[in-house]
Amino acid sequence: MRPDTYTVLIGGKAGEGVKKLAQVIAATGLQLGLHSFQMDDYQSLIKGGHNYSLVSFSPIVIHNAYHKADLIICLDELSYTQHLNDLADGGFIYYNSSEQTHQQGIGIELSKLMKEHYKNPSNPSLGGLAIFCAHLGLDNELMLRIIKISYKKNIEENLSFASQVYSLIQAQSKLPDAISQAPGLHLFSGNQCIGLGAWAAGLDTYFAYPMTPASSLLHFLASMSAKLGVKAIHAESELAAANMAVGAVVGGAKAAVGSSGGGFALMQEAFSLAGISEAPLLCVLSSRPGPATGVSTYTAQEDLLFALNQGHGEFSRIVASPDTMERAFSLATELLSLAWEFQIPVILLTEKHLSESAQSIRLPLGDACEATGLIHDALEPYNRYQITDSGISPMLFPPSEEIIKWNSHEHLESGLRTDQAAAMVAMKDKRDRKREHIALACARYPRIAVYGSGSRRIFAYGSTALEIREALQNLDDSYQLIVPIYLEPLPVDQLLPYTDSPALVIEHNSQPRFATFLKEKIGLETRQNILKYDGRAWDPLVLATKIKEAFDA
Amino acid sequence: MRPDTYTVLIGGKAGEGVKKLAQVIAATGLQLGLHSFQMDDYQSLIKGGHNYSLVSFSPIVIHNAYHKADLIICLDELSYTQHLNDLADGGFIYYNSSEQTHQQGIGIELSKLMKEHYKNPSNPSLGGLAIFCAHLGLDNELMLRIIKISYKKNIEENLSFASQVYSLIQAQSKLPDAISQAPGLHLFSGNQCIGLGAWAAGLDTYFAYPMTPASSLLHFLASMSAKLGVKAIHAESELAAANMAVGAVVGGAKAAVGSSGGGFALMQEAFSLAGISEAPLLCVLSSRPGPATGVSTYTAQEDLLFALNQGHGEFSRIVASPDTMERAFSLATELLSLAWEFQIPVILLTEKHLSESAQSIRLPLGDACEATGLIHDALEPYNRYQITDSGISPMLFPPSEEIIKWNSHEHLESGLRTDQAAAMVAMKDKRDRKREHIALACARYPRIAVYGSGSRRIFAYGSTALEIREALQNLDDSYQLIVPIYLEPLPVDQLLPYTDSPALVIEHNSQPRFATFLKEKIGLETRQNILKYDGRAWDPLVLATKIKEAFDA
Amino acid sequence: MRNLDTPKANTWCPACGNFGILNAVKAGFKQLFDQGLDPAKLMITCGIGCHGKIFDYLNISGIYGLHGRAVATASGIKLANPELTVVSFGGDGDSLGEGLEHTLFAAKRNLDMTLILHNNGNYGLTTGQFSPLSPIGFRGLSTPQGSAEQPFDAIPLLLAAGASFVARSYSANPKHLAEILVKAVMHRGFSFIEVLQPCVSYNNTYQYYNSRIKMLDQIPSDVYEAMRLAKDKDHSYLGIYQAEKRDLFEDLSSGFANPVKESPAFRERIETLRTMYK
Amino acid sequence: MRNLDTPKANTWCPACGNFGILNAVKAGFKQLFDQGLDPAKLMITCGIGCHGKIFDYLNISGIYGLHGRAVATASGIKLANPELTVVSFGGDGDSLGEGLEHTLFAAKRNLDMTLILHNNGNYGLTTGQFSPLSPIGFRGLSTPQGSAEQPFDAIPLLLAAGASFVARSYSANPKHLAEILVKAVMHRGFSFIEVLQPCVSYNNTYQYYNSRIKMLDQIPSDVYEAMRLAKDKDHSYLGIYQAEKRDLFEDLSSGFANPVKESPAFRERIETLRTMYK
Ligand SMILES: Cc1ncc(C[n+]2csc(CCOP(=O)(O)OP(=O)(O)O)c2C)c(N)n1
Ligand SMILES: Cc1ncc(C[n+]2csc(CCOP(=O)(O)OP(=O)(O)O)c2C)c(N)n1
Ligand code: SF4
Ligand code: SF4
Ligand SMILES: [Mg+2]
Ligand SMILES: [Mg+2]
Repeated sequence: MRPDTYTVLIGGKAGEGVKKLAQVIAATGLQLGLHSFQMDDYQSLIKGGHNYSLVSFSPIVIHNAYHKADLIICLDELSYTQHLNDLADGGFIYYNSSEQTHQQGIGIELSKLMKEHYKNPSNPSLGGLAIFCAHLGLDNELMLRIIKISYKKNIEENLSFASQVYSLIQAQSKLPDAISQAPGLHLFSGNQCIGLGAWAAGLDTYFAYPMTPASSLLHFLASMSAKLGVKAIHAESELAAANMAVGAVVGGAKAAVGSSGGGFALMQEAFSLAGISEAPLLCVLSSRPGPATGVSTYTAQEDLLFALNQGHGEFSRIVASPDTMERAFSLATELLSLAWEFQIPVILLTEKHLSESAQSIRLPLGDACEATGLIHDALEPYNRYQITDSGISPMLFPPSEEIIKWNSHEHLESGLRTDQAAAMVAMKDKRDRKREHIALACARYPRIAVYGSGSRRIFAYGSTALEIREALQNLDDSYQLIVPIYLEPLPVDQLLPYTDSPALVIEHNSQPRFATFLKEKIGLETRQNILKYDGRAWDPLVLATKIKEAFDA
Repeated sequence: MRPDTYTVLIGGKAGEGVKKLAQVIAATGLQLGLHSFQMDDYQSLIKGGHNYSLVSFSPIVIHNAYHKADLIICLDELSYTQHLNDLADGGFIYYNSSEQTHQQGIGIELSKLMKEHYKNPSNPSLGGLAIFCAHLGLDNELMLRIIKISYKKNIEENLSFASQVYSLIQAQSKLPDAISQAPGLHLFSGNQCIGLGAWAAGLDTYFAYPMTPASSLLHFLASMSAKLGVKAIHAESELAAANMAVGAVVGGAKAAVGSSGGGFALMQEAFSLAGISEAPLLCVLSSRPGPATGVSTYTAQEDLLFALNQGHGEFSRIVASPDTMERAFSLATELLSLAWEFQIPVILLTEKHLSESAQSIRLPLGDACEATGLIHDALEPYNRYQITDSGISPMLFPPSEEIIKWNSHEHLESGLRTDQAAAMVAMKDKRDRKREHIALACARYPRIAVYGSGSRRIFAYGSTALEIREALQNLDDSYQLIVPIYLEPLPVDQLLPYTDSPALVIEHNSQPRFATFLKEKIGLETRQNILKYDGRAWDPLVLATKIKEAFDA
Repeated sequence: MRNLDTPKANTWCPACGNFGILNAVKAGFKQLFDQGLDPAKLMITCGIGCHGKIFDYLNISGIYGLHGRAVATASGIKLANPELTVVSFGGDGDSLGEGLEHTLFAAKRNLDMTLILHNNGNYGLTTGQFSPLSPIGFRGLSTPQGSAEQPFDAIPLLLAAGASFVARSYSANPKHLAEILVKAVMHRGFSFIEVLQPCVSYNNTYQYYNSRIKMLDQIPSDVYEAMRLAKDKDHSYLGIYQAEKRDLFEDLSSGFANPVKESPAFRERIETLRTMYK
Repeated sequence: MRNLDTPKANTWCPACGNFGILNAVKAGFKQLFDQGLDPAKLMITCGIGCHGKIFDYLNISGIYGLHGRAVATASGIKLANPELTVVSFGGDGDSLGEGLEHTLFAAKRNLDMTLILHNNGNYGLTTGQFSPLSPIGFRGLSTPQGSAEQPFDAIPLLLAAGASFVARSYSANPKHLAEILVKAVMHRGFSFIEVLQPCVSYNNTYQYYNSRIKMLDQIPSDVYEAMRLAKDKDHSYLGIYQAEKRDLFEDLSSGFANPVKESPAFRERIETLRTMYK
């Protein structure tokens, strides 16, 4: 069974810095040698409303935040009423007593104090940080150092405000003891892992139009453009982004696009263009509840079949979904690399829960692979779509004396357009010949992940694996989680050994879409489905109970 | 075995009126009491190049044109060289001896004569018509009448040119004798059937952006707008068309959109909008070879899985594909009607081969059903998304004193937006509850078609059924063709009885996509696949041989 | 008189310019109701963004559509039933970025409807990225080093596309905006109102506009003068830039004038077909 | 000198204006080669339509992209490697209908590339439907009773969007077009050339243009004068309407100036990350 965890919940209005505070708190735990997982629940609004973040700490690796908190810090009244029930046994709740009076918990006059310390009172979350540090008996000096590093504006005011709040509070709890100093652990969001992975593999250009929960990938790469050189272009629409990306490939750049379902829907024609023109393209699809605009800031897995069947016409693609933050990094490198090896579009399918949550990990730099394509060597005259046994035609990029013609129509080897029957068949056959090679190449990488060795079998994919793995840390070892990472081509052979008994299938859908997919593709019988489709991630403890019940029943 | 057929092939340059001539010839057969099937092979160009059309006649119903012709009429030299091999045993070929000299066949100086009869020589196809009439011994008067009805411009010149050509030719063949006068037979293209079906069911507005092979549906409805009142709007893009269509529904109109794969890809976000906002919408997807621009003027079935998995997020849809021209009509009425009954988007999936080929049929007006939706009656206050047992919420259209709010976000019963967990679940559940009712409702209509009662079983869908049925008219009765018409929801129960032996699956794809679909959904074992993916329809005789071989092997 | 409020809690940032727009729109609609507009015939559409939330705050029928597609959905409503009055709310990202084509085609077509552009110079709802109307150098999360492209000018662009009614107003002057809205809705043809809308969170332009705002004396003499005034370096002129009579698309296009009201009954349709294809 | 012909059989209608464009473009490129443009660095893109077939008839590298997206693909090429010269061919349906947003954003951005608009006033390839530039009343298969919408004016629209180089030429005057093309390509920034292109099959405007064509004496004094001249009722003025110096998007946007040429090696990337996240 897992050692103790410690969970902090911070609630407040949008604009009060809740998310940022959660990051700072998570980073603080990291400094103390603890593993941490942070997730944010926020609404589609800019100021007001109610946001909250959860940060869970543990001496060992932690895959998901818990929902019952040992420490709740409420920056406003709504947070108190919303989260009183989320207090773990023996937990503490702090509230903003300038806004409310209550029996339970500890009141701090955050708003009043803020007015005393700031010219333009604006950052209640510094009070939250002080509560966290003081309540857990962290050193005042440590707190001041953290503030200086993390908050670049209003430094003096921040320091005095936080110090005063700190002085009002008594240490009453402590964080779990660290096992080691956990060197090399850094806090990464899933989107950061994807961005860094793609960049590591060779990404030169990223094209997108903002859409939650993919926007932060655009923001991250844009913020890194000065440092890493990568060009992050916010285009006029998703159609523009995707067609620009294909253009960038023609120009010789490694390119990626990203969006959520709605924006991805608008990229389908260009996705198909990448298919016929054989333009290597990495597409990141981060799902939120749909259909259409749906629910912008929550999580879901509704886009599985949509992703698998993107784009009109027949062409090969790879679809894979990371089950861990580390995998988000390594998979992004694999996928960009496979895209270039086979000159095909690939989809990295993920969800808000992975994209926007953050975990303390080591970037698996050793797993990174390079994206390189077969390049024409200049002896014979060049044909962009040379018919080959492997189906792979050498690429060539400008500047070149050779003529390089890419085409959205069916075409001859030269890239000139054709509508002749025999030529159509020849070119389709050429592209189809890649299929078996793709399947073989994917086998170079972990295509499924198996966690545990118990007989009670669970199937899931994507970030649902994070929730389940943390749930399983709270159960005995009679469980086994099977996670297909590559969904197309699906590693049927690798999965078949796990289909000898009916399994529990867990997914974030209202209908058992993933379960049906598994049934159709590998014949898996479902023992029971656990479906969640309210946009929220599971609390690992609640999920653990559900899992146990599913098998005990 | 089928009685005699008679096939005419007309070849010429684009702009020479080949397609029109084929229509006129097919209509002439109709007048003589013959059944006919016409199909056009043309390229994506406006003048020049090479187009040809096939018209096959038969005393009994004919499901597809034959490729070996009893009479070949070449308006230009290229037609001669391209089609000499298409001459059936005992057939005749006429060529334009102003353009070429040859041993075989009968030369007529079409170009020269044309110059003599026209001020601006422009319509060689009138010469073709004269050849057809004279060669088959049709009455001169009949020919002149046909010309007057069919060609509204240059009537005098047309008459004198055709008469002279007619006078140069001796009757050498005859058409098969008609069995009856086939009253009520009219020549309809698939797109015309779809358009008329949708209109019969209640279509008020059609929104599209031209894309072959769906364009002719826009053209047909636009041409009928004066007569039928239907508004056919050529919008600025497919995105505009699809969003306008949803708007039209909100405004109270029955609406449809249509495109081929590329344009459909651009409609996916709006398709998903129709899903969440519960806007009844008929979408016509007419496929051509892909991916991307692909091959614009040919046929394919590559979009099956794309169609089935359109749009991001989870929502119910119906996808069905007509196997006959008559079905194109009745299915369009069914689908518009189901769309309105369940307030969902529906897809009528078809191919160039059905959309643009024409057959002599009786419109099955008796099978038409009306599109009507559940309408709010004005006693209680209105909620667009009222939670009901059936999942169906009454609709209401302006003008109304009630507030009617449609929404692309997840929403409350009132149509106001929500991101609350419980409300999300409630609304998803409401929509999901429609599923079983949809399946039941579809059962009101023929969901599969079974042709023949032999033990040699063949599966196909869409226009491939036309090709196969005509092929089977040339084989003995040991075959049986099973055609799923409704593909989503798939009538599994109805299909299962036909899965007891491995079947031959025939489709226009380079990979056995439909076969895989059947395997996954109904466990059908494939005995062999017949795949054709060069954009061309089968010649029924060639296909008949292939089918026989597949079973004899 | 219809109460235009809804139970939905307002989630705009305190002091956001959208409040001014909401108030002005309510006032404008009330004036229109007074002048005989039937509330039962009023329909609204909007895109996705902070601006779009106005849909939830107005007790009026319509559709909360897709990002960028407000004008396309509005066009569909109008075409289906031209007796309806259709007003569309768009963001600058929405109507001049993602949905630029629909905005310009609506102007070209001259369907009788109104578009209110909430010009806050950024993508508010998605956390302040630059928009098609943000100044060059605008720093947002997607352009941390400053945007590299010059902005569109909404009014000249709409005029060039052929909009028959073009005006500008300011969210901090709801009285003016209400007046303009009334005129825009009364105008027969496509009406476009650019509303200058400060975004306190990402692009607080209150001071900037307060010091620049001036009123147009009259409708500019021609479209070029209108463009010149719209782009004036020193002043943001409010008022009507263009108000031209032009044929309506719905009057010129073929088919039924009102597809919904003239829609033939099922039996009639079948009879028509039976007669046509005897 | 590079031979610009390809083995592809030409399938334009005899006497189509596109032949004039093809000849002019070949002549223009040859002049540019003479002036030092490296053919190895020239890339073309096009949309789908009769115009797009020029891709098959020019022995130049590039991509035959999607309908409406020629400018977006071109932008991607240029952003990837700004040392390339990128010329894009668009139809009026393509660049001002389906792909309107990309055309106007390219103008706004001022990426250094050239768009040649084959303005034949209809959708040629899909059999003559009305286009965004067809006159009101145009009869095509989708508007058998005549189109119900007024056309865009390409040049005023592009000027309003901020295009830094704007010109008009005529396919029947390939010498003029070649000259304009040379200037457009030499211009640093987004260049737009509207080519009046008769379509003999669906919109034969030879006579119409022949009787209207005049040359601009000089670049108009300002953008409004330019718009006025572009919309002149009696004459179709050929020549340069605008040629303005403006910062280039590729120079202002952050990240590598040339992503392709500066792309770090794999090892370097891994090392960078190792250092950053020790
Ligand atoms: C297809 C699609 N792409 C992206 C988004 C995400 N998105 C929602 S609102 C918005 C921008 C809003 O900017 P604007 O239209 O100016 O509205 P504002 O919030 O500023 O009022 C974006 C990009 C979306 N909902 N749909
Ligand atoms: C997404 C998509 N929609 C529609 C089409 C069909 N299509 C091909 S070309 C064309 C219009 C061509 O008009 P224009 O751009 O003016 O070119 P032209 O043929 O006149 O040169 C259309 C609608 C397509 N290929 N892709
Ligand atoms: S982000 Fe800006 S536009 Fe959006 S609500 Fe806040 S102030 Fe208003
Ligand atoms: S249709 Fe018109 S534009 Fe196309 S090739 Fe023929 S003449 Fe030229
Ligand atoms: Mg905005
Ligand atoms: Mg054109």
